[in-house]
Amino acid sequence: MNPYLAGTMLGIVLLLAMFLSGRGLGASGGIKYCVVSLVGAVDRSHAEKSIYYGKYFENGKEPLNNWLTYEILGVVTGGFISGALSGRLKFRIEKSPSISNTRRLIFAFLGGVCFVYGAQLARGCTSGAALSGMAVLSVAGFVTMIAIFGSAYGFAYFFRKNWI
Amino acid sequence: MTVVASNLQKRNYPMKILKKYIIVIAIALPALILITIKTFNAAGFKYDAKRWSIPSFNGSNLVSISDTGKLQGDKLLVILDKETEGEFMTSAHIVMIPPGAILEKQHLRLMREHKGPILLFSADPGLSARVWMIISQTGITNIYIMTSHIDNEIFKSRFRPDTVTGPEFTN
Amino acid sequence: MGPISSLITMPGWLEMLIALLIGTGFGFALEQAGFSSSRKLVGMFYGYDTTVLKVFFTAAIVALVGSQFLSYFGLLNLSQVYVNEYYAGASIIGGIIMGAGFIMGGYCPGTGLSALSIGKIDAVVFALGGFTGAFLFGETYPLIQNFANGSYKGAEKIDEALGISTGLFIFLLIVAAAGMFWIGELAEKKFARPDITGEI
Amino acid sequence: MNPREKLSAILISLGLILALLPLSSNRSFNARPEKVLEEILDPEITVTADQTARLVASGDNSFQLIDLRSREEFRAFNIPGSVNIPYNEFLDTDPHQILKNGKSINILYSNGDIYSNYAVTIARGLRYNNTFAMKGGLNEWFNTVMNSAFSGERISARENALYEARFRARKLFTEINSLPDSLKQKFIESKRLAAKKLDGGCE
Repeated sequence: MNPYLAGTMLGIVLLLAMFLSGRGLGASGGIKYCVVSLVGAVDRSHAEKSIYYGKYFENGKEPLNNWLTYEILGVVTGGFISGALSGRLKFRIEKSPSISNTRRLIFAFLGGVCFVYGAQLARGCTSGAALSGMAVLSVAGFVTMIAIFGSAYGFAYFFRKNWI
Repeated sequence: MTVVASNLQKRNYPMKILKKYIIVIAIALPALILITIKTFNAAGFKYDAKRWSIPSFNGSNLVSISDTGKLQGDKLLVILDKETEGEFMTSAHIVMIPPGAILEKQHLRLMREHKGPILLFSADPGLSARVWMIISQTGITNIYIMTSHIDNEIFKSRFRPDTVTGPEFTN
Repeated sequence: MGPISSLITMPGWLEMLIALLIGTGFGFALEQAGFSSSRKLVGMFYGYDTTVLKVFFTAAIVALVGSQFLSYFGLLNLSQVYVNEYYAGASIIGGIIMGAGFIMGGYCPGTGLSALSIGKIDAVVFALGGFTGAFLFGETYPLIQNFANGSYKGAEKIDEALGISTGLFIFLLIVAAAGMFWIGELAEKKFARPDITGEI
Repeated sequence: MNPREKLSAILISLGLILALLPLSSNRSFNARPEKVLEEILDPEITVTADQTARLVASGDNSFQLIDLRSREEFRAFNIPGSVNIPYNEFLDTDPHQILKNGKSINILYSNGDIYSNYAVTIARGLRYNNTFAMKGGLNEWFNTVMNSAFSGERISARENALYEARFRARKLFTEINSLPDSLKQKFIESKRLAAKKLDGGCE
């Protein structure tokens, strides 16, 4: 699909989220709620004692029962539908031909760790903080957006072998 | 033959431009029209309720009858209830508008086109306040409430705490 | 009017159904934009593909312009729409860490999820990394708590912070975005890598 | 035109329209003007001090009293059960949070008639139709409820009910407002509207 058309579609989805639920989109938040409930399931007393996890279990709250977790469930569904319609469903590892699969997967893992860690710190990732934040003109949105893209450009040189 | 063809092309030129920009026009023009209607609709409420109610925050829109002379400009006195008619002998231009008719086109036009302060008067200060707010929200400015109860919002009694009431009496 | 959630108290299941449907639209749009390909995403940083820039700014501006129009017509009450809170230090450092994660992993959380849905194994690993990252954050939170909650500026809006009118700021943002789209397309021609971008 | 030029042209033209508008996130009246006018001219837009006293005395909590005076005035005394929102902040903190509280009616009062009637018009313009103004404000409340005394010789059943409601409302008013400041503060705080935090972002 033409990127401008896809962008318009994404913008309309974001507008719908604002109109229906009074909030923006998010992705890292959903991941966090999954982790929180996982920690709660494994070691409930640790979760309740922790100053970080504790607030998600206050008053018998159920962290999985959250707008964001249902939303990321939808993201996976929507991606699957789109991939099926465009004939892109296929198990594969996407990488530059000059690097090994292991190297690609190690970097993907590290990237995931960094991205979600940073997103927790900045209270949102590219969708939750930067995209949704810009759509409501929040300073946080613009600052996070500039920091993400600026830093990615800065690091791009060191990881060029992974991609091109 | 060739002359006719080039003429035809020339005549179609505006259509071509239109076709080229049709999507832009199809989106921007309706938006522009809607905005224009919304902005210039005389009887409708204007955007941003706060902006139009600012004069009411500090009482700068209240004048007592004796102070009306201090207002600069040609005054228009709008009397809202009948029974007070003829009570004033001011130099102002006086009109009687029953409150139910205040949003009628000719009355809104009269107030909108009047240069100088508009004074609302009613024997009931609450009614004046409500009518002031509704007129202000249609975007008419320089409108005042003329009242003989300028001290209306001042507390006139005294509250005497009950000295025998202590924590032990309540729970 | 609007947001609908502030008008009526929705039953929980309806709210979650809306979340699911919005998420579906989100995932669909991301995948259609080609964001399920990490090499396409990072192309942004090597100049051979600027889809990220185009989609990202188009989406933000469409939602921004749409919400402002709805608000002008009294259909959406913007004071009931969440505005992200600004913690200056955490936003900047968090953003820098995210940028590093982006160039290493090739995805961001949203695009990673849409990529794993079409069977990208690297995206599955990226998501596993994401779970680990969230867990690490939870465990290290006591150490960085002060920093994470420091320099709190509240739900600040950028037009107010800059002291210019909302409409003017939006206009300038749009002009800047149009300029970036143009530059982006020039860069795509200059750094073209048809072997990568042609894949999807 | 290629897609980029099309999109840029659409967005720039919409941006130009927006640049000319005085945008703010404040709310605008969204009810029809004729309807608001009809409502504010209906005598039932106001409730009397006696009606309010009866509600207060009944201990019923299906209504919400909203005090539009300044914070200092509110601290000095207020009708039991009220929450304070100074009139000039009424539109700052979105009235939505104050008026949409699940109560069947909201009663606005100030010292007199002016502020409460501005605010009730704003509420009706924003379509909060369960909002009313207390006629005469606290001045009237003091005249009828606090300072009234029965001066006739025989009392009818109706008058008896009226005076009983007044008496009970007065007793409650005096008791609560006579508490030491520290206790009153606690009482007020427990009554304060907890500003609902908006849910959103990736938190």
